[in-house]
Amino acid sequence: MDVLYFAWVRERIGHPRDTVDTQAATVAELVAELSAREDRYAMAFSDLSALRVAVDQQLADFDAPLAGVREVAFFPPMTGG
Amino acid sequence: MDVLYFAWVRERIGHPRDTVDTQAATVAELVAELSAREDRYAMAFSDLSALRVAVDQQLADFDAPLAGVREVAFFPPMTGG
Amino acid sequence: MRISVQSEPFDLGAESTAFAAGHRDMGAIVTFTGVVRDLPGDPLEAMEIEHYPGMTESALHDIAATALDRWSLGDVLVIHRHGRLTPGEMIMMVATAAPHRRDAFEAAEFLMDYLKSRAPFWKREMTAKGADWVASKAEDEDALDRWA
Amino acid sequence: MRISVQSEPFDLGAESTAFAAGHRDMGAIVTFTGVVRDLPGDPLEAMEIEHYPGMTESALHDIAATALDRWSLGDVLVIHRHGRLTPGEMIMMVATAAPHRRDAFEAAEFLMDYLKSRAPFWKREMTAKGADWVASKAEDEDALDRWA
Repeated sequence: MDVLYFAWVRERIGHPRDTVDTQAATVAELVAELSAREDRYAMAFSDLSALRVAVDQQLADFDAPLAGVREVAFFPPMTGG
Repeated sequence: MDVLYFAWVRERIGHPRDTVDTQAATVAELVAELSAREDRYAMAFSDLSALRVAVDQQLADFDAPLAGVREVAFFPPMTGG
Repeated sequence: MRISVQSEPFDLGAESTAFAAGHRDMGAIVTFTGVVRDLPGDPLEAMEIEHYPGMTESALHDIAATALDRWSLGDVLVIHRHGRLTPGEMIMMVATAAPHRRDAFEAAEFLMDYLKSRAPFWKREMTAKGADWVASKAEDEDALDRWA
Repeated sequence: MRISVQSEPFDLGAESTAFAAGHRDMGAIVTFTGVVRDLPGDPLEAMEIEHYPGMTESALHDIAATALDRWSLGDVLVIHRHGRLTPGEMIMMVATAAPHRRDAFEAAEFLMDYLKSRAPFWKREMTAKGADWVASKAEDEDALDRWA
């Protein structure tokens, strides 16, 4: 599964993408797995209320299931326009 | 005093402008005076709810005073835009 | 503020570009353009717009000044044509520039609502059958309630 | 519907003209343009816009499709830039064409409100002191309540 990071999430983690092999059933479980990797991941994910997630390029909740999912992205609230 | 007519008011009266010498104290009195002139005026002014009036180029009510006024205009509700 | 009452066509692209270029300190630019609808099968041959020279300019000026007073705006542009227009031609445009989008949108809607019912223009539709004055719409009068 | 996500500048005048010319059967055309404000004394040197290629296009497409579904519209245009922009440059524009002005205005406001908070763009402001991600505004999130 591809995991993508944007904006300051990308900066805190230090790279734009990970390819992970995971048994995580939900986004929240994936977050827990990633946070356990290294401090910079734990820091990036320390406040989930400041984060948004997209599952296969659709905005989703942190309890969204990951079965069959190819791409998950984490980023701050969007500021387009 | 110049009295101007626009759109179908102009068409009913048959010309765009009259110059009148009037003692009318209000727009309503002027309307009564004009209506007494000829049938086409009476017809043009038969339904005041379908008319709008401007006094010296400002929208006004039919009870607006005419003291010192140089120009009165009668026309249907506006349809710009 | 620029107000133009004219019989000639205007160039929406050039007007939009010039208006935006003059307001690089504003984050939001809104334009509204009114078009004589060119509908297949429509008997409309032309639209004629009569106006009240002198009062038209001052009414548009007053409407624009009210918008500038009421919203946080950098500028307002109003162009309105009169005379004979054929289907597909642009009748008028307004543009607003503001620091924030809500002001730009609201002011443009306000300008349109007032211009529809308070500026001295009268439209007449020309068809093969003759000429008909366009009746004012209750919904246009009602639209003003929003700004009361 | 046309959606363009691009790093190159766009020409507001040419886009407005082309959009209007393609919709002569619509009475009302609204455009909104967002500009990097060029303020005297502002330390802003540039704005960098990051986006999520792939998702950006589909999110804008979904937002435009929702507008087309919800209002009586003839067409929608959305152009949004990414990359480095300097003060005074245009960031994005939307355009709507509708038979009636209220639909054109409301749909344009809806597009802007959704685009602000639901399309995957992130702005970063560059000054002599460094780079700062622009924080999302509660008022932008609140603006979506209007369309709930």
